Amino acid sequence: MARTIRIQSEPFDTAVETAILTEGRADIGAVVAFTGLCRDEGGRLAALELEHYPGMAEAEIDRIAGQAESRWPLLGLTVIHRFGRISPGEEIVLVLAASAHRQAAFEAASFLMDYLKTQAPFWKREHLKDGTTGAWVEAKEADDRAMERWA
Amino acid sequence: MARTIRIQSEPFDTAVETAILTEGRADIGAVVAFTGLCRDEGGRLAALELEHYPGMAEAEIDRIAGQAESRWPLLGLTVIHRFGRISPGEEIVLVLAASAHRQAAFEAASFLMDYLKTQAPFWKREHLKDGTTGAWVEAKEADDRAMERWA
Amino acid sequence: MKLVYFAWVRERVGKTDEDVELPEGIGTVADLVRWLKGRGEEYSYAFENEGVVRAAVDHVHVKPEASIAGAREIAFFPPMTGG
Amino acid sequence: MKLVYFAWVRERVGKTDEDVELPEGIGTVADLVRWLKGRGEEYSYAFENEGVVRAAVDHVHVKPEASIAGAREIAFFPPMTGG
Repeated sequence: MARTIRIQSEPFDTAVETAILTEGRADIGAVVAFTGLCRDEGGRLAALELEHYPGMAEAEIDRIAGQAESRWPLLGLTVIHRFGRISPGEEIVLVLAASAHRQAAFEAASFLMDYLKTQAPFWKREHLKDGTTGAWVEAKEADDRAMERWA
Repeated sequence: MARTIRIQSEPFDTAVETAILTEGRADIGAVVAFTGLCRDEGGRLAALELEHYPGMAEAEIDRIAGQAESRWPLLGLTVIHRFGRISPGEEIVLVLAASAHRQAAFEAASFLMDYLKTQAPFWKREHLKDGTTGAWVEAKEADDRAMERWA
Repeated sequence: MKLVYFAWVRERVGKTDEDVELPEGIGTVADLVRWLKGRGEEYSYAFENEGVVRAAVDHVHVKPEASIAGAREIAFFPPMTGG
Repeated sequence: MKLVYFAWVRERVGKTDEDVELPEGIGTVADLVRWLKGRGEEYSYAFENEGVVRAAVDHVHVKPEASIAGAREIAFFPPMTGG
């Protein structure tokens, strides 16, 4: 199965990544693309800064991707997670899941996002519009609960 | 809320549709894009032909979109459904759901697909590789059950 | 009143649409189907299993017991297979 | 043994990483945290709420009771907020 995992500071191109996953194939019936974007939190934020643990981030996402592949009949999986300074409106994360049928693609993409939120070694901190450095974003209990759905 | 609904024979460009939905905004944190593609069913199919009920197709999808907007806090919704002859590997349907958070975007896109499958007036027939016209695709009980999840 | 047909219902009836003058006493979709089935083999074939064919009155899905009073366009079609 | 720190754990400790020589008897992640807290205020501040700080041994998430025998790199960080 085509599995692509990348951690990068540069933006990604969802159309290119989707084409790589589907080109020349006629067995894929469903592709779910999840894109996570940086919000400005009502005008409060100038940027989010994403710190990550190089090496472990790739290993952990690879492990989560392997779990998704063993749970659903996937035909392709792409996870790209950015790090560094990201402005409101910019993309942070992309998950692509391809399958013959929609249910597997939807569930795998949702599962991957819940795990990325709570298990992948990334940390966000806020940079405020007034030029100051804001707080580290706190982990949300709702994200832990979302992950527990899959246990 | 930005709501786009189109029934067309031409292909669509997911990147363009996504840009229209998100451009210049900083309140969207999650975009889920579902793409449904024509499969060749193990090499058996030359094409799918999609017949639709003009007028009702738009009205019904608009009604379903309205339901999705009242159930989830969406910031944008796009549904494009093609008709006519579609070859394996080509796109049939696109659903884009944008929201501040991922759960609403995932659920709304999944809901819309379940409803499109069972409630939107489209009918698929197979064209076989041997040049003959195959059968009309039969509705699946699994799709009805998937829709009942949302009742 | 305009009747429209789709997919294999259209193929069995042998036309995409038609205008009909209904006799007195046809009040519901079920009444209309019963009347159509008396018009010829192509109709009795199309509606041979009444539980399968779906109907819409003026672009809205309806049940067999729905009234057709005042309807402009009534459509008959198989279960949908879009998406 | 290499220790690495991320996010506010890194800021509180005041360094991104360091190499340490552990004394005898440090067998688990919890032992290591206890030993670090004795090394200075910056460590006791970083680990003031031990239930919050997460650990990974050689890139794998572990619990406090996990063994650190043979580990090359041990990381400490706050709960993850990726995605």
